[in-house]
Amino acid sequence: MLTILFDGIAYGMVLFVLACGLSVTMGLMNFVNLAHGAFAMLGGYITVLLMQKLGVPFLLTLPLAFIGAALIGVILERILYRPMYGKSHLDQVMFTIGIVFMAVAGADYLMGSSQQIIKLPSWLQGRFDIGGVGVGRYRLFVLVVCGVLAFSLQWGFTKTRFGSRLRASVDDARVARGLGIPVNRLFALTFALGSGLAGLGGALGIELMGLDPSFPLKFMIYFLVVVTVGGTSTITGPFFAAMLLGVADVAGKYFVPEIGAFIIYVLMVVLLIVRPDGLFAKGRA
Amino acid sequence: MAIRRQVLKGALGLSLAAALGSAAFAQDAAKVGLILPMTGPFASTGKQIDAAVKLFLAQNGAVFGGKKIEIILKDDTGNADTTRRLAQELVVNDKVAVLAGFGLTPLALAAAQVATQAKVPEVVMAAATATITEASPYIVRTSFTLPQASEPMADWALKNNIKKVFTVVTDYGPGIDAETSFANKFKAGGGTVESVRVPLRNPDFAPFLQRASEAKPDALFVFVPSGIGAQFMKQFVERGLDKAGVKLIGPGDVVDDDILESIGDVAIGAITTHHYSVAHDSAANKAFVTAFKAANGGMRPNFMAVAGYDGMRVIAEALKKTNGNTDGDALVAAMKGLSLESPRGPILIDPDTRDIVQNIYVRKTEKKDGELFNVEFAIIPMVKDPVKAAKKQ
Amino acid sequence: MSHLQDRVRASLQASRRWHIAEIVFWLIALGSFWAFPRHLLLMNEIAILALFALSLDLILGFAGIVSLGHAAFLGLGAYAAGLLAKNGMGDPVLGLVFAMVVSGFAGLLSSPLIVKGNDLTRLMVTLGVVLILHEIANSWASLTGGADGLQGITINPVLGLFAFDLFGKTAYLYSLSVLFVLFLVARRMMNSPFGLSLRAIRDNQLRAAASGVPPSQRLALAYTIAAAYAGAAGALLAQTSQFVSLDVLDFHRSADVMLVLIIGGPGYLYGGMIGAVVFKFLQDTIAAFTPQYWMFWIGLFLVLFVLRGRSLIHGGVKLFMTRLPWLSGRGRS
Amino acid sequence: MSAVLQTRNLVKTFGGITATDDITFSLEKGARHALIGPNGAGKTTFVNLLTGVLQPTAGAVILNGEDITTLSREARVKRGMARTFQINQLFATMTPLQMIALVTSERLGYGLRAFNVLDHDPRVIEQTADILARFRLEDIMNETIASLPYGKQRQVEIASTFAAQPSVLLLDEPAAGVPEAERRELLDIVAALPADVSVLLIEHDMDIIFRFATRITVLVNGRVLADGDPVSIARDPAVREAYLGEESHA
Repeated sequence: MLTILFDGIAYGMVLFVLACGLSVTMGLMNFVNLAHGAFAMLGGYITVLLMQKLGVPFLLTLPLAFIGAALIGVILERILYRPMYGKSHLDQVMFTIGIVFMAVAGADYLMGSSQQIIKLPSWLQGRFDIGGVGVGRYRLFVLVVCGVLAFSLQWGFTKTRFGSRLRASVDDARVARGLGIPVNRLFALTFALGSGLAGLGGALGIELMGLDPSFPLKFMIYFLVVVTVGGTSTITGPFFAAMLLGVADVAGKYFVPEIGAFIIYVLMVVLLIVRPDGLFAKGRA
Repeated sequence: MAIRRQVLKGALGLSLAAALGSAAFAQDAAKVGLILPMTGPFASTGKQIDAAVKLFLAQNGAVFGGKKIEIILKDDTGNADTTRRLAQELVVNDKVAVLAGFGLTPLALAAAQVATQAKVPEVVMAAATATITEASPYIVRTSFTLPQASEPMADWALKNNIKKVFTVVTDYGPGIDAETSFANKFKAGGGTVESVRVPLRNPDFAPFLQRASEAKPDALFVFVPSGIGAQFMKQFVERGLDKAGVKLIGPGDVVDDDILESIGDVAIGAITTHHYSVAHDSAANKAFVTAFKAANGGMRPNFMAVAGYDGMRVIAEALKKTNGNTDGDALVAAMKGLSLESPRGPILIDPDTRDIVQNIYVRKTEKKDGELFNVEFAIIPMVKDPVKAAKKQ
Repeated sequence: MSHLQDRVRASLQASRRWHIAEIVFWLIALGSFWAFPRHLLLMNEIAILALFALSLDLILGFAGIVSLGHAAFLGLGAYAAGLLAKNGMGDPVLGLVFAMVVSGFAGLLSSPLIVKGNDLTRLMVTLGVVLILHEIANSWASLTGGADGLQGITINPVLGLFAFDLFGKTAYLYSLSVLFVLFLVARRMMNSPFGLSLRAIRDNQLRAAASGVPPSQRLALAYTIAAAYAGAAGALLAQTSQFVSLDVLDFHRSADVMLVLIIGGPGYLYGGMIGAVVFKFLQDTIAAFTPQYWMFWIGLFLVLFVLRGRSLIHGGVKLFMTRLPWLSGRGRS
Repeated sequence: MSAVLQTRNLVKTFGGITATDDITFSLEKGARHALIGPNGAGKTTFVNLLTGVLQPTAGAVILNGEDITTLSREARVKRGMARTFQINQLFATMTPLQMIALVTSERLGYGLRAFNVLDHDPRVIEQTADILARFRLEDIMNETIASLPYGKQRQVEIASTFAAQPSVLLLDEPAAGVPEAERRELLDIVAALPADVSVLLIEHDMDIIFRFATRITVLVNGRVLADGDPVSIARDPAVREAYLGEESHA
C-alpha cells in the first residue's frame, strides 16, 4: 500500500520535472508548446548516448542532459519559437506538432525505433525495506533529486530577483515591460531552464517510462494535464498536479487494473469541467 | 536544386526500371507484395523480415518453377487501414501473385478480405494470434501462434513444481491469447492463476508488478511485445521478484534475440518456450545465422527473421510444385502439407488449417562467451495450434 | 422597392452564387474516376479525408474552435457504421445515417465542454475525450474487437445496385457522392443566417454577444453538426475498407486533419478538400522516396508553412479564389 | 418616472477590491445621459454590469421594468439594450452590409435557420438598406470592415447597434481614437440619433459631454459622487476637485 504511494510519488516527481518548464513558458508567453516532450526525449537520448558510446557514468550524464536540452532549447527559441509568440494558438499548435513530428522521425532515423535501455550503477539497482515498505533504490533517488529540484525552484521562484521578475511577467507581460523588465531575455532564460529540466526529466525517466522515438507524442497528454490542472502561475500548482496524477495513475492501475488506463484521462476531463482554469488558479483565466 | 535533380533522377530510374521490368518479365515473373511495418513502433519486425526475405533470395536465386520472384516492398507503418489499401493496390495495380509479411494481428486481418476476394495467397510471417488463419482460406502462416508457444509452458511449469502463477500480459489480441491458453492448461493441470492485463501504451509497470509481488506466486508468466520486454525485465528485478524466488516464464517474445543483448543480465534465468532461438543447435541454423549476420552488419536474426525466411521458402516451394502456375488456389493447395527443414527445425504447413506445425523448445536465458542466449534444453515436438485443434474435436 | 434594396439583395445573393471554378472543381473530381483508374483507392481515401477536413472546417474555420481530438467523431462514426453492418444491417446509406446520428449525439453531449473555456482548455478536453474513447475501444474488445480491429463487416451494395469491388470503383463514387451532398448542405448552411452568426462568433465573440448572437448555443450546434460530418467520414472509412481498427481514434488522425485544413486554408469550405489532395499527394510522393521518414518531411513542411509559407501558398490560392465574391476577405491568418 | 434603465444598489467586488460600490442609477426615456469619472473610477465595470459581461456581487439591473440582472448578454440585446465598445469590436472579415444584415436577422429571430438564405427575406433587405442609408454607409457597404478607416469602422459599429433596434444605447467613448478629420461626421451621427432612444454616453472629452448631455453622473472610486444637469455638475466643487482637478493634470 505504502509502496504504491511511494511509487506514485516518484512517478509524479518525474512528471513534475518534465512538465514544470512547460507551465512557466505557457504562462509567460501564453504559448502552447506541444513540443515540450521533444526536449525531454533529447535529454533522454543524450544520457543513453553518453552511457552507451562513451561510457560516461549515469550521474554525470544527468547535468549534461540538462545542459544539452537547455542549449538546444535556447537555440530553437531564438530562431524558431520567437516569431510564433504573436501568432494564434492554432498556428502555435500546428507549428509545435510539426516540431514533434520532426523530432520523432529524426530520433527514429538517428537512434532507431526500439526502446532504449541503460544500465544503472549497481548502487541504484534493487530495493530495500523500510518498516515493511519496499522502496526501490532508483525511485528513492529520483524522489530525492526531484524533491530538491522542486524546492529550489520554489525558492528561486519566490525568493530571488529573477523569480519576482518572472512572476511579474507571468502576471502581465505588458506591465512588466513597462517596468523595464527585459521580458524577452527573461523568456529565453526561462525557456532554456524549462527545456533543460525537461531534458533532465527525460534522462531520469528512461528507467520509469522508457524511451523511444514516440516519447514526445506518448507523454504530451501527461504534460498538458499537469499544466492545465496545475495552472501556470505557480510552481506549487503543477507540483501538486503532478503528484496527484502520478499517485492516481499508479494507484488506479494497482487497484483497478481493468480500467487503469482511463484514470488519468477521466481525472483530467472531470477536473477541467469542475475547474476549467486549473486546480489552483486564482480567478485568472 | 540538387535535391530536385536527385528526385527527378530517382523518378526517372524508377519508371525506367518499371518499364524494363514489365517488358522483360511480363511472362515469367511472379510478384510478391511484401507489406511490413518499416517505420513506427514495430519497425524492427519489418527490418528483420525484410532482411530475411532478401537473404533467402540471395542464397537461392529468385527463379522457381520457371518464374522469377519479384518483391514489392510496402511500408504500412503498422496501420491497419494502410495495410488494407496497400494489399488492394498490390492486387489490383501490380497484380501480385502472393501477399506476404503482416507484422501484427490487426494488419494480417485487415488484408484477409482482400486475399479472399482476389483469391491471392496471404503468407503471414509475423502476426501470431491463433484465429488469423480462419479469417480467409487463402491465409498460410509461417510464424507461430501464441497458444502454440504458451501451452507447453504450462506443461513445463506443472512438471517443475510450480503451483501458483501470476500472469502479466499486454492487453491486446496476442496477449489475451497467451494468457487464456496458458491459464486454461495450467488450471486444468491443478495450478492456480492470477492475472492482470497491462494497457498497450503503458509507461510504468510498477503497479502491476507490485500486485504480482504481493500475490507471492511461484512464477510470473509474462507476454509483452518484444520492444518493451527490456523495461519489464528491469522492473521485475528492481522489485526484487527474482530474489524472492519468483521464476520468470512465458513465450519467448519477452527475451527476443534481437534485443536480448540490450536487456542485459537481468534476463538471465528466464525460462521461455518458443519455436526459435538464435542458439538453436543445428547446421542449418548455424549457416542461417552466419549468413544473416554477415548480410546485416552483425544484426542477430530473431524469430521474425526465421519466419520471413521460411515464408519465402514456402512461396518458392509452392511455385516449384505448381510449375510456375500463379493461380491463387493452386498456390495455396501447393503450400498445404509442405514439410521443410527450417533453421528452427522441422516445420509443416498443416493441410487442414494452413497454420504452421513445429517444435516448441523450452529455453533458459544464459550467458555464453560474454553474450546472452536463449539456450534450448527441452523439445516438445511438432506442436499444432491448440486453439484450432480443440475446435476440431 | 428602392434602388438600395436591390443592391443589398444583389450583394447578399452574390455571396452564395456558384462560381465557375467550383463547378470545374467538382467536374475534375468526377472526371478523375476515368482519368486515374489505377488510383481509385487513393482517391477514395482523399475523398474521405476531404470530408473529415470539411467537418473540421465547420468548427475551426467557421466557428474558430481549436480541436486536437476531432478523430473522436471519426472513430465513433466508423465503429457505429461497422457494428451496424456486422450485426446484419449492411446497407451503406443506413450505416451512414446511423453513424452521423451517433457522432452528432456525442458532439452534442461533449459540446458544453467546448463552448466554454479558452483555447488551451479546448485542446485539452478534445484530446482527453479522444484518448478516453481510444481506451474504451481498446478495452471493450467484445464489442469493438480491441486492438485486433473490428472484423467481419459485410457491406451490401449501395442502393442495392452497386457492390463494392476490389478496384475501388464503387467506393470512390460512393464517397465522392456523399462528400458532394454533404458539401452542398454545408455550403447552404454557411450562407444562411446561422452560418453568418458562426462567422460573427469567430470574428469577435464580444461583439457577437453584443449583437444578440448567443455564442454558446451556436457553437454547440456547430460542434454537433461538425461531429455528425466527421461521423459520416468515419462511416465511409469503415464501409469502403470493410474494417475498423483502433487507428481511427489515434492522435495522428486529429493532427493530420488539422494539417490538411491548414494547408488548404480554413473558412471557405474548399480548404479541406484542396488540403486533402495536397496532403495525400505529398504523403504518397514523400513516402515513395523516403518511406521511413516521411513524418519528418511533413513536420518540416508544417514548421516552414506556419513560419512563412502560408502567405506564399495561400497567396496563390487566394489570387485564384478572389474571383469568388463570396470568399472576399475570408482568409484568416 | 419613465426610467428605461435602472440599477439598485449595484455592487461588484474583485477579490478585496470594490470596483462598483452601491450604485443606484436611472436613465430616463429619451435622455442623453453622460457618465463621467477619472480613470479607474469604475465606469467600464459599471457598463459591463449593465450589459451582462460581468455579474454583480449584489444589487439589481432593471430594463424597461424587467429585472435583467441574471440575463445573458445576448438576451439583454434582445430586450433592447445595445452598446458600443471603447475600442472597436467588429466582425473584421465581414462587410458592413453583412454585419448589419446579421444583426437584423438575429433580431428577427432567424439565427437558427440553417437552410434559409438572407436575400429571400424582404424584411432583412428592407431594414438593412434602411440602416445603411441612415448611417450613410451605402458607398462602403461591400468593403471588408477591416480595410475601412477607423472613423468609418466606428460608424459601422454604431449603425450595427441600431440594427438591433435598441431602446437603450450605451456609447463607450464613441470618439476615442478617431482622427480629427473623421470626427465631425461621427459626432453628427451621434447628434442625429433618434430622440426616442435613450443614450448613455461614457466619455472623457468635456467638449462632447457638454455638447450632447442633458444630464451627467459622476463616478469616483466606484461610487456616484454627483448627479444632475450639466450646469450644476460643472459648478459642483466636489466634482471639480475630484475629477476636473485630475483632468487638468492629465
